[in-house]
Amino acid sequence: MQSPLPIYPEQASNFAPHVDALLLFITGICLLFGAIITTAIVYCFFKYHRKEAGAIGIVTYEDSRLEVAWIVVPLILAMVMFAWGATIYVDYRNAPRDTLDIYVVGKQWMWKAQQPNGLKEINELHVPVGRDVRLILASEDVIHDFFVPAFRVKMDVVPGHYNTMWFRPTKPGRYHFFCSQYCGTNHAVMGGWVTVMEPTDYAAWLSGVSSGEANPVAVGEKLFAEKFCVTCHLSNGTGRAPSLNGLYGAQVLLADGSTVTADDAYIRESILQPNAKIVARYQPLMPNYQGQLTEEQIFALTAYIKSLESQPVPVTGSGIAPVSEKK
Amino acid sequence: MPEHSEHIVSPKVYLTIFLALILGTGLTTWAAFRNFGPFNIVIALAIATAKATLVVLFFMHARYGERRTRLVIVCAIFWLAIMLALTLSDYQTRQPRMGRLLSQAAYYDA
Amino acid sequence: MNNTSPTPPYEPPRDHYLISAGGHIRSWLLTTDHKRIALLYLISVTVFFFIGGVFATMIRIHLLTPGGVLVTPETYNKLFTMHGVAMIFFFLIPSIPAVLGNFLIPMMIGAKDLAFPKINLLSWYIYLIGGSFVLYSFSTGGLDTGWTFYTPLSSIYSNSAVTPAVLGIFINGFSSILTGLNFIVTIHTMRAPGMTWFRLPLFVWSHYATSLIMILGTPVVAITLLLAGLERMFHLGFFNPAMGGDPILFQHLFWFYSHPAVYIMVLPAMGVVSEIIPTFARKPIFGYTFIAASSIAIAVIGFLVWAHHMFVTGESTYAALAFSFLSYLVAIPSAIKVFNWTATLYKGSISWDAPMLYALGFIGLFTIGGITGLFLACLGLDIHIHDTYFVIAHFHYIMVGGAVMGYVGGLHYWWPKITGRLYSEALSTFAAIVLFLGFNLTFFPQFILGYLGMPRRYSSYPPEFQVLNVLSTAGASILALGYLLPMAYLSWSMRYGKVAGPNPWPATGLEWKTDSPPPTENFHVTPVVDWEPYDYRNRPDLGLAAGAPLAPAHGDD
Amino acid sequence: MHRTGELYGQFQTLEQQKESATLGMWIFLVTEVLFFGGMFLTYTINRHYFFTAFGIGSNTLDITLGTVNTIVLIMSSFTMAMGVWSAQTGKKKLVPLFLILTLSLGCVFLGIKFVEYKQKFEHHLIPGHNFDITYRSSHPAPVDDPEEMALEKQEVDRALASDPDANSHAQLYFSLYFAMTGLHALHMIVGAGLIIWLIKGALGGRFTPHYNTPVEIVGLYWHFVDIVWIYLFPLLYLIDRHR
Repeated sequence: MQSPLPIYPEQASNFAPHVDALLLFITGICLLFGAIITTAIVYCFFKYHRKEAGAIGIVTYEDSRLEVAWIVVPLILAMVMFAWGATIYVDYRNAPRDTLDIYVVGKQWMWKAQQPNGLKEINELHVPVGRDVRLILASEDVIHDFFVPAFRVKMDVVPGHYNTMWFRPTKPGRYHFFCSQYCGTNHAVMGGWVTVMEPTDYAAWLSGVSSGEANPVAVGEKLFAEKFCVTCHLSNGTGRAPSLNGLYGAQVLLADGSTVTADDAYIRESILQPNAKIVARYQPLMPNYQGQLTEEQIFALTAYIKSLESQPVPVTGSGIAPVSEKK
Repeated sequence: MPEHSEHIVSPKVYLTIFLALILGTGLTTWAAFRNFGPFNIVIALAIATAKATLVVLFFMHARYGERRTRLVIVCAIFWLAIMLALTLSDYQTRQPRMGRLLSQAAYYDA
Repeated sequence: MNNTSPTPPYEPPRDHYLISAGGHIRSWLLTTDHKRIALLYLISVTVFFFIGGVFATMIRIHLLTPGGVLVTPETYNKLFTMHGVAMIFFFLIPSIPAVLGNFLIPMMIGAKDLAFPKINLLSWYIYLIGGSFVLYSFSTGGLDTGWTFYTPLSSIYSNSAVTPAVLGIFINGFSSILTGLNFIVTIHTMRAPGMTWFRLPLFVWSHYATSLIMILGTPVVAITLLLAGLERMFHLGFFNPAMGGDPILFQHLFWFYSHPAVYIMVLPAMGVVSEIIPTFARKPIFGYTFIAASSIAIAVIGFLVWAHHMFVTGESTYAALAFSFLSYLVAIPSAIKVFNWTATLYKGSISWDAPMLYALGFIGLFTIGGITGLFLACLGLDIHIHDTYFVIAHFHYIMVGGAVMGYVGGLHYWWPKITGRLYSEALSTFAAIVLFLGFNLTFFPQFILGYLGMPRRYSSYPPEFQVLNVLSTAGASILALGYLLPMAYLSWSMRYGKVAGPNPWPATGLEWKTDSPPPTENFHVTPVVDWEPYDYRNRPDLGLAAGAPLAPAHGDD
Repeated sequence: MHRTGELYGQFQTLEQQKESATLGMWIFLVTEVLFFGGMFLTYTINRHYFFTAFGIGSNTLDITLGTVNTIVLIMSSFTMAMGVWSAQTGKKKLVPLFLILTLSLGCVFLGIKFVEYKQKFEHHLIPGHNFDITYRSSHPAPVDDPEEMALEKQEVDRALASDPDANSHAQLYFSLYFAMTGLHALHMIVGAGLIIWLIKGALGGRFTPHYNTPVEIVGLYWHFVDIVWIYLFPLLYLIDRHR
């Protein structure tokens, strides 16, 4: 695939060229400084080699201009490195709108990914080229880390936290992904392949393989009924709990007067810890589902709630923002 | 080495400080049973810090000691502050934790 | 190497610290003499270095092929964990401070001993107790959490002997704290008449800075590991997400110490280099005040950067920006030192003795280690190279290329003082070169491996990484030879080496103004210091060429 | 190193020796500040996350015993200061008296602490498998005021309703409670040992205006332990008391 001794991995995402350019920039500056210091040392080492046993060196006095120069110049260069690195990082930590969201769960010692249509993969991840992909990462046990060298991105997968990462694949192909946070015995084999496909191939792959697979929206809908969510969260907003139509992505007004964006973390929290954020004008009646749902069931419920977005929202008494919360 | 002149604090001062500390203890307990909203913790920590300062300055003679002793105390406070402030800076600005628990408001409004 | 010594044939002292209290084992185990305690430490850290080294060798052999040749993944995980724990907590952190610092600081400032000799001995015993706990953990089930002990892996999921290990490190922490406390008090209150702060050797300054980190950071890691240990023993939930605890908090607390701990390892080595360079260039160090101040600056700023180990944990973007910025700031004082050392060479009278080779090797390797730190502090690059072999290469350049080179160089420099004997010049020069080359061959390929994306702590790897791994292993075998050589010829010299005078190089420090080996009380009369540090021109007592060239008019540029 | 009278061989003068010992103790206290600081940080973050559960946990503590203990410890700090004063001013008979007073107050503190721990044990509030925050209010002892118990049960139920993991989070509170007060008590025990050593010396008339370093530096340590408690008391006992 590559020359026997490549210096950097393939560039297959929007971040890769930037990270590599930054690498070359910093390497260049460091080589320059390294060369200056090495030359100076080697030169002095031979030039001033002691010729007579009793000789002593010639005193050179410290010069504050010189000291200031070699404080200020490296400082300025360091600030350039900092600023350049910061721009990439800020870009990386703030995903664009309208991403293709894929849920990824790490557990000792495998990765489970779930495509938007519910297709599940183990130690494999298929993504379309040219599309902004966001991975929503959760762990079932210890800390893992999802790392794709060809994309130049990684993110820790921390139990108890949702972390997200995003990238835009730019080149079709198959690339390694690794777990790069040490996670126990089989850490080294907790990896797999990212397959970057042309969008049409991706669509074909999704529909081709996914037949027979349960659609997460469908699974979520079933759960929604099984877990009696449906008895309170009436879609017309007349139930004891707010309607969930159009909830995802909206601003929700809470009882304490603050608002919150209904994202994945919010929905998850509202299922597991319903009383953490009470929607304005509703009572805290909903039982908590902590420990009663698996991570994948929560993903399915979330997917279902997201799908409600597209349905027409019946006019209800709800106020400014689509008010919502499951009770 | 600087000439070390030992300062002897009179028992009257010790007694005054002792009474002030008892007063502080009473005050902090009293304040805990009143609702000052978010200021309960502020008041509690302010009183505790005042008490601790009295102990350091008088019982531990920092007020009469050398400059070096004061430098040591400042270092301790400074490094403690670094640890608390920089760690909390991350917590204050990071994304909320999954399943983060109740805010106080949600609890009291319920 | 004795050829520069102007003194007539030297009669070794009849009474010195090695013999005056008798050779009985009790006289060693109950000694409060800082020099003897330093030797006790020398032996014990060497044991841990050897243990850690064996693990390292096994790691490198295992990684010769993609599938691993030697052990199971489980054992491999134990190997790198135990390698890290033994090397970091029981070799690198105590090495220079507890061996060379202990031996030299009282002598360098003209004191009879440290301020608290009994506490000094106590800290060695605490080290032994902590070490025994850790060895117990190694021998009963091993330890497979990584030296960072990240929760909840260490506190809940690991099946290895975590509890004795964290207790051992907790206990050992107090050894480090007491050593640091002893040094700071000693430097404040025990200086000889005339030994002002700005006449202190830079070795003492760097140990002062190191001690600051020891007393301010170590208690935090002690309590953190204690809490993690309690969590494991009693199923508490401080850092366990299943019970509401937060694993990220553990990382904050852990790195609050463990990042500055890197400076505990490298600052003393910088002190060693700051002594060696002026001695073997025979001129005052360039920028004394800047080097002294930069040690303190490293100790202080070093405490403000820890969360750069957490850029990809989901840390807040704002905090990440602040920590990245501060990480760049801490690079500056290190750069100041490198520039000043280099400038010291200019117009010196440079000898090619082994300590000088080690010191120059240190500068080269430390510079590479330091500048690769700039890559890791860079937020955009760190999301790619974090937790890869790039990190491994970087910190080995700092810790092995820096701290260990400094330690071995310092041992060579002060060996005549410690033992009163000289070692083979040819062998020591050879060993220095072997170490330098072996080191680079071992660790340079790992930078490339890391950028190619090989994650750290992998017992097996995809085949495309094999070539570089084989190179690294080849280098490691050379490196191992490079460490065995000095162990051999230094031990040999203790008995058969040529007798060294009190000041064989000659050097300007106070420690060279007494016998080699020194008497128990260090000096027969309390010395009075009336010269500036590293001044060769006004020191007729050194016996160097009377008509030594004076600075010409253009010399003071 | 030889010792001449009270002067150890490595020092030139008693002044230098005292200066070193005092500085050494202060630096040791700095490490103690950071040591407890790590726990305070853990406390702060968890209290922020789990305020309700921490409030419930805190309210199960006996405020009377806590307040009394605070006063006892402050009193012992006062007697310790007086002990140092007696040594400095050469009141040889008062030194052991004040030291014994300090020791006794320290023991009273530890005794009360033991009573509190015992109560927690009986109420199933020791972290572990048997931890149960509801146990106390659902198993009232005959001596308990039924009204108060009913109120407490109501509080616990309310907390559980709003935070389903309140039991687990209250357990976190008690883990911190035992870790912090336990380490504090350990420091007290060490301090008591040091004071016993001082009393031995003081009875032999060892401490004079000329030489009283040990009394002074043990005093520093004792006052520091007092300061830790000054913070522990409001942080552990006084969370959310005003409902």
